[in-house]
Amino acid sequence: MSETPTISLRGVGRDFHRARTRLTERPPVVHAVRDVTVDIAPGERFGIVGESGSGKSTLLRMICGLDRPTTGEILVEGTPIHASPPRRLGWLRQRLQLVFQDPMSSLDPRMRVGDIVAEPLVGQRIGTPAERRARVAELLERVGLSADAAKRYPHQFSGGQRQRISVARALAPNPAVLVADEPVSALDVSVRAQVLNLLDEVVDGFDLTLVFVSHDLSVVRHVCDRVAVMRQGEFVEVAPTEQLYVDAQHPYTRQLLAAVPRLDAALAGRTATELAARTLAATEEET
Amino acid sequence: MGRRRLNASLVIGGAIVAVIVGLALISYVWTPHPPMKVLVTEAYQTPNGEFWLGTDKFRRDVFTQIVVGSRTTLYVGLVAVGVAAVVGVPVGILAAMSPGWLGQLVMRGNDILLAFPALLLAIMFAAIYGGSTRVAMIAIGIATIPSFARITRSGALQVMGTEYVAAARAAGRSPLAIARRHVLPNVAGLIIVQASVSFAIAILAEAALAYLGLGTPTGQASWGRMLYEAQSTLRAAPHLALIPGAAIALAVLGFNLFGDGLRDYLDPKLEGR
Amino acid sequence: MLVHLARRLGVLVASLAVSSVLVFGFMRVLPGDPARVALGVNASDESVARLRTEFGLDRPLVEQYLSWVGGLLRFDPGVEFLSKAQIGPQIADRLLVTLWLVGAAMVLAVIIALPVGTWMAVRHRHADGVVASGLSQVGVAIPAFLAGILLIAVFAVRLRWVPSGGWVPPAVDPVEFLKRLVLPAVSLALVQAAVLARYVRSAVLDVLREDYLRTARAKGLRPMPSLLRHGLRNAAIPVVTVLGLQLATLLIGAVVVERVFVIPGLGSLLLDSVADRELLTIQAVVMVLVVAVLVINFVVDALYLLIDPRLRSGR
Amino acid sequence: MSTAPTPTAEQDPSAPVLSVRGLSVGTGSTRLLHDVTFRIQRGERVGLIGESGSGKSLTALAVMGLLGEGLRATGSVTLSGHGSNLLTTSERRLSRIRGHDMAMVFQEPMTALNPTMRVGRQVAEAMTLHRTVPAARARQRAVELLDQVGLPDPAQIARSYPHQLSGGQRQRVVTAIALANDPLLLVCDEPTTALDVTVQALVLDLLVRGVEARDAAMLFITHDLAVVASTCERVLVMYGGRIVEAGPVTEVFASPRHRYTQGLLAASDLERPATAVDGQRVALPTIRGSVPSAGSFPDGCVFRNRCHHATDACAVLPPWSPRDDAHEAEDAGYACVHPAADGEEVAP
Amino acid sequence: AGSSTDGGDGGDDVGGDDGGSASAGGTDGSDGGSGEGGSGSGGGDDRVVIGLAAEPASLDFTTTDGAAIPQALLYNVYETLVKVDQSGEIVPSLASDWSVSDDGLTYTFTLVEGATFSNGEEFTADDVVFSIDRVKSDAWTISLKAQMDIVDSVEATGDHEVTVTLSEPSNSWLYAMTTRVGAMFDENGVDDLAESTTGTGPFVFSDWQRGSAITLERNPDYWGDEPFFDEVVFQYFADPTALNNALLTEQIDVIGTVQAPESLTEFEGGDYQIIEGTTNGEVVLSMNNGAAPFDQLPVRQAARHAIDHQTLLDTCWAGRGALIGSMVPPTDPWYEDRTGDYPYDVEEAKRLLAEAGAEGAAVRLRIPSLPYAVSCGTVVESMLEDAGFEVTIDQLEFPAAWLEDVFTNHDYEMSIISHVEPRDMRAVFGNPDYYTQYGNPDFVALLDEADAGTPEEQVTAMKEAAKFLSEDAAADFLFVLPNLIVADPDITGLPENAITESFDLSALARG
Ligand SMILES: Nc1ncnc2c1ncn2[C@@H]1O[C@H](COP(=O)(O)OP(=O)(O)OP(=O)(O)O)[C@@H](O)[C@H]1O
Ligand SMILES: Nc1ncnc2c1ncn2[C@@H]1O[C@H](COP(=O)(O)OP(=O)(O)OP(=O)(O)O)[C@@H](O)[C@H]1O
Ligand SMILES: [Mg+2]
Ligand SMILES: [Mg+2]
Ligand code: NI
Repeated sequence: MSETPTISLRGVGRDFHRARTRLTERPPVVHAVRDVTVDIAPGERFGIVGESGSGKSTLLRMICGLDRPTTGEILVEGTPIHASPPRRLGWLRQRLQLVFQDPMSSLDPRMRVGDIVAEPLVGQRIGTPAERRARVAELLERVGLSADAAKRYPHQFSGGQRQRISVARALAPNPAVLVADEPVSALDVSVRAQVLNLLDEVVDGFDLTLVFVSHDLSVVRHVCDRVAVMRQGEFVEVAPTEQLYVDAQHPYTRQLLAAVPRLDAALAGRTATELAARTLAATEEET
Repeated sequence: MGRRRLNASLVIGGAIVAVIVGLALISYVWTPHPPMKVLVTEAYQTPNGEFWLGTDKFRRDVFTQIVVGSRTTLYVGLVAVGVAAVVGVPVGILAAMSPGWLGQLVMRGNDILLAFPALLLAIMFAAIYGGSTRVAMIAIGIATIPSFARITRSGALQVMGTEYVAAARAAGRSPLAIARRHVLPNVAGLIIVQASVSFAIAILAEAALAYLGLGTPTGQASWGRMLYEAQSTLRAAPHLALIPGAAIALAVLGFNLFGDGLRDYLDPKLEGR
Repeated sequence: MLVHLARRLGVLVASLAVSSVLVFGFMRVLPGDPARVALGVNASDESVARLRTEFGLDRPLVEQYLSWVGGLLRFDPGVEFLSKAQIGPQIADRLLVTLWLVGAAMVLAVIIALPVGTWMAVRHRHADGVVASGLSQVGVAIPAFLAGILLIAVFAVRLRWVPSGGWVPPAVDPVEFLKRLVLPAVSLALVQAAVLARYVRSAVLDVLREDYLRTARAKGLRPMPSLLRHGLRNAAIPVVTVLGLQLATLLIGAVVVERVFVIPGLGSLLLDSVADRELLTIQAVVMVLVVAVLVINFVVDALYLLIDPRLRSGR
Repeated sequence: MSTAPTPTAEQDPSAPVLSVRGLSVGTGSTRLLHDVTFRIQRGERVGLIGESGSGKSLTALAVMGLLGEGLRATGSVTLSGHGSNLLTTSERRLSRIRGHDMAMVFQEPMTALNPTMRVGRQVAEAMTLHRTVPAARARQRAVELLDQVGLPDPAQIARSYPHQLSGGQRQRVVTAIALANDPLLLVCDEPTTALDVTVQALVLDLLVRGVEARDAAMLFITHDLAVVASTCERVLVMYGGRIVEAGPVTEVFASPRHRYTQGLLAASDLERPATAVDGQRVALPTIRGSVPSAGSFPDGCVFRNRCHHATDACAVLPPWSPRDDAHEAEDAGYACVHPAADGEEVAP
Repeated sequence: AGSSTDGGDGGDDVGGDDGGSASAGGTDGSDGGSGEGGSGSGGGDDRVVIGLAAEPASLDFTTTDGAAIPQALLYNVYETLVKVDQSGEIVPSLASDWSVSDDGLTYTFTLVEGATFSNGEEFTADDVVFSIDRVKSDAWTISLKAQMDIVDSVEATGDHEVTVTLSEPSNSWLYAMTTRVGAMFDENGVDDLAESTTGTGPFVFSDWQRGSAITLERNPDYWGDEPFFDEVVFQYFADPTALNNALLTEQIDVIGTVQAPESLTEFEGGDYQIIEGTTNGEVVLSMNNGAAPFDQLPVRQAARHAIDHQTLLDTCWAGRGALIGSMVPPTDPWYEDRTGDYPYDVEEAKRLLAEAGAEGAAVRLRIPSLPYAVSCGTVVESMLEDAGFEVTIDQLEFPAAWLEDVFTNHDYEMSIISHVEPRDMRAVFGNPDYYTQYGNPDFVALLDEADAGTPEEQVTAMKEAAKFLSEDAAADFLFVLPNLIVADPDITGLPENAITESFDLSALARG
């Protein structure tokens, strides 16, 4: 690809220092992310899967400039962001926006929906108040809510609707990149389908680059073109989605795939015991 | 959040607080007798038609004193809580929003201040500036700062951990804007509850100081002072002690109930408790 | 665990140092030259100057501070201006009295508050629980000295069961000691018990909503035993915090009750010293109180470690 | 396995282990469960699925007699061997049954264990309480149990506090507690929702083998259809506080009758290709709207305000229809007036 | 500070904690405590417990101001050559007799024989010389020592005879010898006055529980009449109610000083004896003569007319005490009732104010935090306001804050304080630097005349001076504090009038 990658990670690592637990020992270090290198092309739907604590959220926070890597470089649209102080990242806030996991806690319960959606605009001083109002109304309609939702508070909406509000907020500054951290993990299946459809639609409609994090392999499979499998802070495998699901290279990936209960397989007679046996087998293969 | 139900504590506490505030306000335009005027009639009258709660040794109307004294009570509470909140809340938010040594330092300082209870500070202040209502309430206020700072900090830490704050940062809001738009509104409930409870504590502290002779000086209506003055005639005229005593207890009860009720009202977790 | 304690110990020492500077600095802004107050207004300037020299009040502040702290570390806070009496033994006497009083009150309060608070939590939906809770609110609202005055009026003056006040050291006459301890301890304890019971109630209520209590029930424990076996230790954490705070504030807060019952405690010594401008005594008493509070906080922290295994493995 | 058979637990092998009839649960003002009826046979594993807020946990808690204060249950719950209705049984008797004849595994492994008590004691307590094992041996038996649930170095684990264990390990401990007294009935409320997939696979296996070994009945709650399919033989679909469909897993999931079940299956099917032949992305089928909050479900068919097929007929409570003649109506049936036909696809 | 050298104006002659007067307490006292079990009912006759207000800070009254120490120790532990009896007469004590030369300059004292100090040493003329010289030395630091300045020389003219020569005639010197400056010490007994005592009195110091009680024991070798009680305990109560309760619950036998007269109702009805005597404590509504508005005579006169003294006394001190009208208590030989000088007349007060152009004059009534001042302050404020003053009450902590602001810095317009020093007309008003800022030369001349004259001349001149003071409205004289004692009915010999610094135990008995 000759194009500049939208996001480019070069040997990115992030360490956390835990509190000292023994007087005599040095405080333990957690390598939440280590040596992650990847390029994400414009328009790509890039997925990251991994189990709890594998460092997915930490990586995302660094990509969004909410945290700084201990080592390595992060470039967004060719511009390094890993060393910039927050106040110099205004442009990034406009180019890149976030959708979070928890539809309860990602919206300030004490703000009106209109103000929530307008927040990125206010934060970056985009438009006049009237223009912002118009944009908010437009966005709300776009994500399938009525414009008068702007006057209400988040608790007056259901989980799925709240996730729509989150998406509307993310779209407000007209970003090029949408970063989603487990956006459907907390939702019921019926609503999950609605939100996944919406994401699909806006990524297409707005020509976005999508970085999508989940621990659910089937969701990632449904959404993404390319997937990175993360374990203990590392990318163990990066591959186009279908290839990964059909022909996983890394044993850990195979282990993950083996462990996912699948409806069709279950109906075909695969019991929990078999599922466990396959998982164990994949684990043993790895070690 | 769901629907919120008024609870008994809130209603009863609110009613008591409203009555006290009402009395204080009315006392500015009307009192049954001239406020604090001595020698209006005979001393030590028991409650009667003209002097609803009797008279004291200075031949003052007790009811008038109670009414006017409610101002002192509210005044003490307001200033003490005001001082505590104005300092404690920003300190708490600052401590929560600065993760490094600054936050630690602020909280350690706070802990040290915690080692000076209200009464100790008040005695120390009274030693310097003499006993007066103002000194008492400022001392109480300063001693209350740590509890505000702590509660604000713990609330703010929770808010800072939420995804909407991360979203606001990703949206490019400055720390100040985040503190104002997100943190403060979301810890306001906690602070109001704390204020109500601190109010009650301030009233008690003022009464204790008045009892020690370090509180409100003579010539100003104050329940604590009335109680202090009534002591020497406890057996001859017990109502003179019981009435302000009951007023103090009622006010404290009111603010405590109000704070408790408010906490339940604002906390969805406690729904239906 | 050791790390935690070591860190807390460090904080304690630093806090003590800072507080000592605060207390020292604070006392230097007291109006009224202590030497002149001690000698009377019309004392000659020379004799005032002599006393100032004697007590080192004319030396640089830093030097005064250092010698003061040095004295404190040797448990020798100096002598009084007026009487030239040693301050240390006086404080020790008074502190002992206050400790007896506060200790008895706290023990009484805990004995009352634990069962009552638990009861209020368990029965919080029933009439008796609500009534008890309401009563505890009223208890919280009654100033301790008012309780004391009323108790004296009834039990000392009317019924003549116990003396109205005063203090007899336990070593001198244990019976008289107890007789004189009862009323003040009760009047402090009632209010503290009410406060504590409310915290116990809310801590137990919190615990009652915990999943592990449901697990315990699912194992076949009945509600009360499950609460006792699994709940109380967990509820103890917030309760211990409050106990520590109560103890800390009571050391000085007891002064009101000391006044009502004519008990020569630490708070009374502070009030007297303030009136007499006994600078060194004030400083020493305040410092003792502050040290007590800081040490109590430290002990409370150490208790957390005992109670909550999660804290033992670092944070 | 030291089974201590309670004399009352002698039973007719054909009688269901658990039988729930007309169970309703409500607060003072709102009804949260309506007329829930189902039964579980010995050795049978039954799944209970439904979206959040449909009443799954309430059902489980009502069965266990652990409903929170302020909730009242009516109807009847009987456990084989304990003739009387558990809903009216005294707390004292109930507590002897709980943990002994029926046990429960909860969802949150993080909070389900007492943080201030060593794990071994918590396991041992389950046995000493019911005196199924002498107190002296309980500790050793606890270690054995921890070994059985596949924990490495069980003696070491027994000495740990919960916070020193990972989520999966804790869930195993909770399972060990539940299985300690070889219960007749194991109720699992989303036991693996909080776990990673690999751990989930192992814990599911553990549970299934645990109940199989004891020939116990299991009520398994989840909202993950694939998990039900892997662990259970029969499934109950719940929505709005009612059981809307029941039947063998293979049949219900292959050809759901109730429109809700159908929608659920379709919406969760992420395996279907995301892109159509022309490269256009294909939208997932969805159920419109979202689950109403308790008390705001419509009268009649609870699903009718989200159902594409709803008609006026749905305003009346649909009767329970048997699925086919192969099963008893109670074990396989549905409550819908316009059921889906075999193999019918949902329109997106 | 405005220190002066003429006799008797110490910081201690104002204020509350005078022995025997009912003025102490409030915030300045220490907490009391009952050191030992009560003696009232079953304790036997050998012990009496007396409840008092202010606890001494030390046992050394030569360096420590305040009345609490002499209250307990003077006449009881330390004796003087002459003392004042209950009627105000100077009577023999350690001096069995004395004579004054015609020029009034030489006093010759004949000492009693057989008196010994508690350390066993005999009391001789050398001890008198030592004691008087010591007052004049640096060993004494309190300001009262200035009363001894007038002594030119003191000589032992025999084992039991002492001759004192004054530099000028003074009637007040002999009187001063009845106070603490006349206390007799032993040369070997002054090393640790703060903690121990060596006196010749009927009692010896036995024990001091700080914060609580001082115990005196009978002196077995006392030279005079043996006291009735083996042991006397002074118990200290900062809180007046606690003091009352202690008597009601039989923990003490005597309330030596009733702090709140309105509480006397509790003891009425025959179960207790209530003794109302008098004191030297003139409660003075002092005005700052050196600053506006009270530097103008009409304004001062207006203030005097504005006060309804009887109502005031009834309201704030339960009607106990006596109205005086000038700076002389009824027990002084030159007492005259001057209450008629400025009768209560609000209209006249208003007229006078208007005359001075001072209507609505702003007055800060800066009172010390002492019971009588706080109590009267409220009423005075109200009465002055009725007459057209603009009064703000300002309560100052006593002693420190009040001494600093009012007494030392003269930063006040009005105050209320009881001057408890005996014969203190000169002390309070004879010095323009004193806080009253008065010191009118004509008035001082009258005092000088009195001091130097014969006793008869003294009485006449003092009456003149009191009249002058009253008419010039140097201050308003509210009332003289009563000495209120409540005791078990069988206690006799209580010192009815508190006109000395001592709570004299010599006649105390149970009968
Ligand atoms: N602020 C922090 N301080 C210390 N450790 C941290 C911090 N944030 C994350 N970690 C650690 O870094 C590791 C990765 O955490 P991260 O939240 O990125 O995982 P994740 O993959 O997002 O997990 P999940 O699926 O549970 O959200 C974890 O071990 C976590 O404990
Ligand atoms: N104590 C209670 N008081 C009032 N309503 C309650 C109570 N407990 C549960 N509910 C309501 O009952 C309904 C069913 O709750 P339940 O917990 O059984 O749902 P669930 O199917 O287990 O959902 P989830 O998948 O989220 O666990 C919910 O709407 C819930 O709000
Ligand atoms: Mg994450
Ligand atoms: Mg549930
Ligand atoms: Ni339908």
